[in-house]
Amino acid sequence: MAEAIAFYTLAVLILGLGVAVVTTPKTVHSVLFLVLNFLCVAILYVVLRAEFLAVIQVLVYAGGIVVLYLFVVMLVNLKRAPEAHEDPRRLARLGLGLSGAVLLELAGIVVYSYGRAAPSSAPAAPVEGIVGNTEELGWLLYTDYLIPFEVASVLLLVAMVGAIVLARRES
Amino acid sequence: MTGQAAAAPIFDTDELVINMGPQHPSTHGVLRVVLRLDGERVVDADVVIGYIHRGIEKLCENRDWTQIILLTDRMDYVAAATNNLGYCETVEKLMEIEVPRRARYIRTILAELQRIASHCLWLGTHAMDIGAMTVFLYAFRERELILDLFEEYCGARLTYNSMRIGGLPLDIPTGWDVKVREFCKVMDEKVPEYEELLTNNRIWLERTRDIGVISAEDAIGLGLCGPPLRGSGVYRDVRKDEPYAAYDELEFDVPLGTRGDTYDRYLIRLEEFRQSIRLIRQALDGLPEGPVMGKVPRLIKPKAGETYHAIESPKGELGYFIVSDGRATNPYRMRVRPPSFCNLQGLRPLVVGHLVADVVALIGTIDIVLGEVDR
Amino acid sequence: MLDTIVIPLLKILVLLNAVLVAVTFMTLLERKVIAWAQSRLGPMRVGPYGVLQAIADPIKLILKEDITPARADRMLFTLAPILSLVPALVVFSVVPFGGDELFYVTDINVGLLFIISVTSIGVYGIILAGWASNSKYPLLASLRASAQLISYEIAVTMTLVSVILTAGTLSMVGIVEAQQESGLWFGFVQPVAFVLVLIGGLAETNRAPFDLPEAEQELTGGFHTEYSGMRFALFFLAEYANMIVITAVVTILFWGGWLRPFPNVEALAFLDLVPGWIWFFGKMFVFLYLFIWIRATLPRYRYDQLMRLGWKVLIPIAIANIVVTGVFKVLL
Amino acid sequence: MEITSAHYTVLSAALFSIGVIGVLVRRNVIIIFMAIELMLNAVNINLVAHARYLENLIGQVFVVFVIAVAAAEAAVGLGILLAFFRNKETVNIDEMNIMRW
Repeated sequence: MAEAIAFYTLAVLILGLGVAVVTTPKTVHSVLFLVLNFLCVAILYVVLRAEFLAVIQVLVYAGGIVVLYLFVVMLVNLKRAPEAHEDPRRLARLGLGLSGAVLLELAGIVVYSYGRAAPSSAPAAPVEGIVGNTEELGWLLYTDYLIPFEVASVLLLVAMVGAIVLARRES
Repeated sequence: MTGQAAAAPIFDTDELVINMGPQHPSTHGVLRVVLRLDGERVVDADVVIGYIHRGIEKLCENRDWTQIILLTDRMDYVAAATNNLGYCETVEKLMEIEVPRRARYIRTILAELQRIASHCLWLGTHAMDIGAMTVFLYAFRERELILDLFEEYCGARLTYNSMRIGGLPLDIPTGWDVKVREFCKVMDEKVPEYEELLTNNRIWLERTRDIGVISAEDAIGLGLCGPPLRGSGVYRDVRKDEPYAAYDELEFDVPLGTRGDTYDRYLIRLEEFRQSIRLIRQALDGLPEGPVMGKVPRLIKPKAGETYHAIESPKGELGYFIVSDGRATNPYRMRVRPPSFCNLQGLRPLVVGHLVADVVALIGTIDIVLGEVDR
Repeated sequence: MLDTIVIPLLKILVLLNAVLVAVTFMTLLERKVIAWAQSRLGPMRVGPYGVLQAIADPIKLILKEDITPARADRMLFTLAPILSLVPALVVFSVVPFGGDELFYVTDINVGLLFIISVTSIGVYGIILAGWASNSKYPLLASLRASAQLISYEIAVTMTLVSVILTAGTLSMVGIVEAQQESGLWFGFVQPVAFVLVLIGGLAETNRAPFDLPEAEQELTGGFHTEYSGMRFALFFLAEYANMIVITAVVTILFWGGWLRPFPNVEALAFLDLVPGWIWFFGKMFVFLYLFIWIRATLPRYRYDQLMRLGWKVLIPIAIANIVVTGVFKVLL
Repeated sequence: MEITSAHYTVLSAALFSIGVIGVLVRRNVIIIFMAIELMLNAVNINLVAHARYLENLIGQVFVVFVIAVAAAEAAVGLGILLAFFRNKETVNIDEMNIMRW
């Protein structure tokens, strides 16, 4: 029961804020809604017993990535919003149609799979002596998924260097 | 001068025009600086003055020679005594009045006390601009002692009207010299206290070292005077070059800077504290007996002519140019060469290429008083 | 029902009020300590020795007119102070003020990470305040704030990793218990980390000498230039609440929380007569005093120097500290 | 009333569609980036939900990777955006056609 209340409240909030993100005319407001959306998603993770991910979600997404967005919004001080001037090549209706198609497709999959037994996957054997979500996750990351983990770190390094190179002005 | 303007910004965004002042906590009055910023870096600065122009020079043309002393109080209002001194000496020069030796000694003591008071105010506000707020209150604590001394001497704490053409209105009160000596002793202890808080402070060093560097040639070219000029290593002090009052009979050193940055100017003013104390002590030791007022005609009415006379005010060379037509009991024309105004010329070349935070430090380091800039 | 809803709610109520009262008296403490450092008396008029000043100030702020600039973004302008205060209050839910369950609202197994991540949200209040004011000084301040908070958050988080390595847990209660087991406060085991967290904490709470986002002398008050009345007060509540959080975290991580000095030395057992929460608040008070003392003493850093200190000094030292800690952890 | 993994899947799908709408309809690049973040989050919700219902932590491991990739994407994307804005003073996606032949 408690989970149902939590789920429906959060679902409404997440979807509502998501709609607000893509419809608000002011970019700064969009960013703000995005933060709130991410916070709600983080709470949803807590409901799903993924506390570590919830915290990471807040720390990395809300505390880091979105601040970056806000920073850029402030630097890119627009005199005219892109939506304000009509572009002849603008295909908003086609875009809406395509989005609707995606939604329909996803809905179809959900309806189709509803009620069917989930493919039985072997639950990961709990490692002896390790308790708590965080430690298990860390254990997995540093054993079975060590190489992807390292690749991800290299990716981040590349991204960092790339961002600096891109943003710097050649003098 | 604007060679530093091409400092490369990181992001290419619109230049931001910021209006610093006339209401701003650290423009020391009503100075207005219009800054063009690239990020936080100053690309260009426009210094706008005139917000407390009261027309003192014009007013002087309609006042008695003696009444003008009151007006000079209101130019550099944190150093009224040196303003009085410069004006009185100029008129004395114009009228060829001999000032008694005792009066000259007391004038020197007053001028040096005033220099300490003015530097206290400078040190406090300069440190405050850079964020060290305790120094502000420490420096004002000592300035208060000087104001008390002045109050005892002439009854006023800010606008002293403490000198007269031909000498002084009053001899020093009984026991005043002892109190001045006591103050010197206090100051001996307090200057190291300021130094302890700032001189070797890493943050202070980083905020002032190599900030607002100005070469000796540029400093002369801009017409800077006083500590900003000496900070660039130029030996120029009116007290030494063209001695007035009792300075030719007293010993003191003129501190010089080497790099011409904000830190050097800070060190110079701190050294001037010590030199001023030294001067006051010597003057008190050698204080001669005698009258404090020379032979001055009842009606002060200089014969036709003009003269220029300069003194070293706490902020630099304070000069008075006075024209008398010999007929009226007021000057025909009076013009002041205010050190703050001339030093303010240096602000634009100093700030270009620096960050916003440095702008307030640089306004502080040239030590301006807007009452004197605008007059 | 009682255990899951009523008692936690009561705890939250008590905690919130305690924090807010503590914050108002923090302002008084700060004014008094700085005044003494500057050979002044500080507030003396309201109540004996001015102690009621802490109550007079909020009353004044509530009664003041609440101005919204005509061209401000109304929604964000109102939201910004709230966004900066709420995270500062939320983190208190995982701060244990004592070992007994009575002294904390909850002890989650990612407590430390929770504190780091929630405090990182507080930056939105400052950024949005600067943006919503639609004024240049606040905008500059909020750009400064966002850059500063992100940089120092990285340094602090990296430093905390070495503490987590030493303690072997992320739970705040667990970290103190680990110190009890080892018999040594982590301040002695991780002195470098302690200094880094202290510096980073100063920077993250916008305290002098890192108070650039509100630098009064440069940016005329920074992000809260356009604020007045209670909204202005909310920013200050947030700042002081953050200060208390940082001191509490430092106390827990490095100075044994509610433990007495040398918790395993039997000869000092008489110190246990002093309750744990007194130890805790005593230690916190020392650090709060330190924060105020630093503010009274040091000049302010410049923006670029601040960034250089964060990226080129603190972060490398933090990484080196992790490596050294890791090596020791493996060897011992 | 029990919440099943299907509930989470529906939520995820809806959020994903909102993201798709944002990308396809809006012309402001910053908003498009944000819509992409929404889509990534929709995927994350799905992964975490199924990790829970299948009692398998691998889903959560993937979320960590998705977040890492999102961070990298945001950094590079916003870097490109700044570089572009510097040259053309616009964030309109329709005007970003200099790579088109």
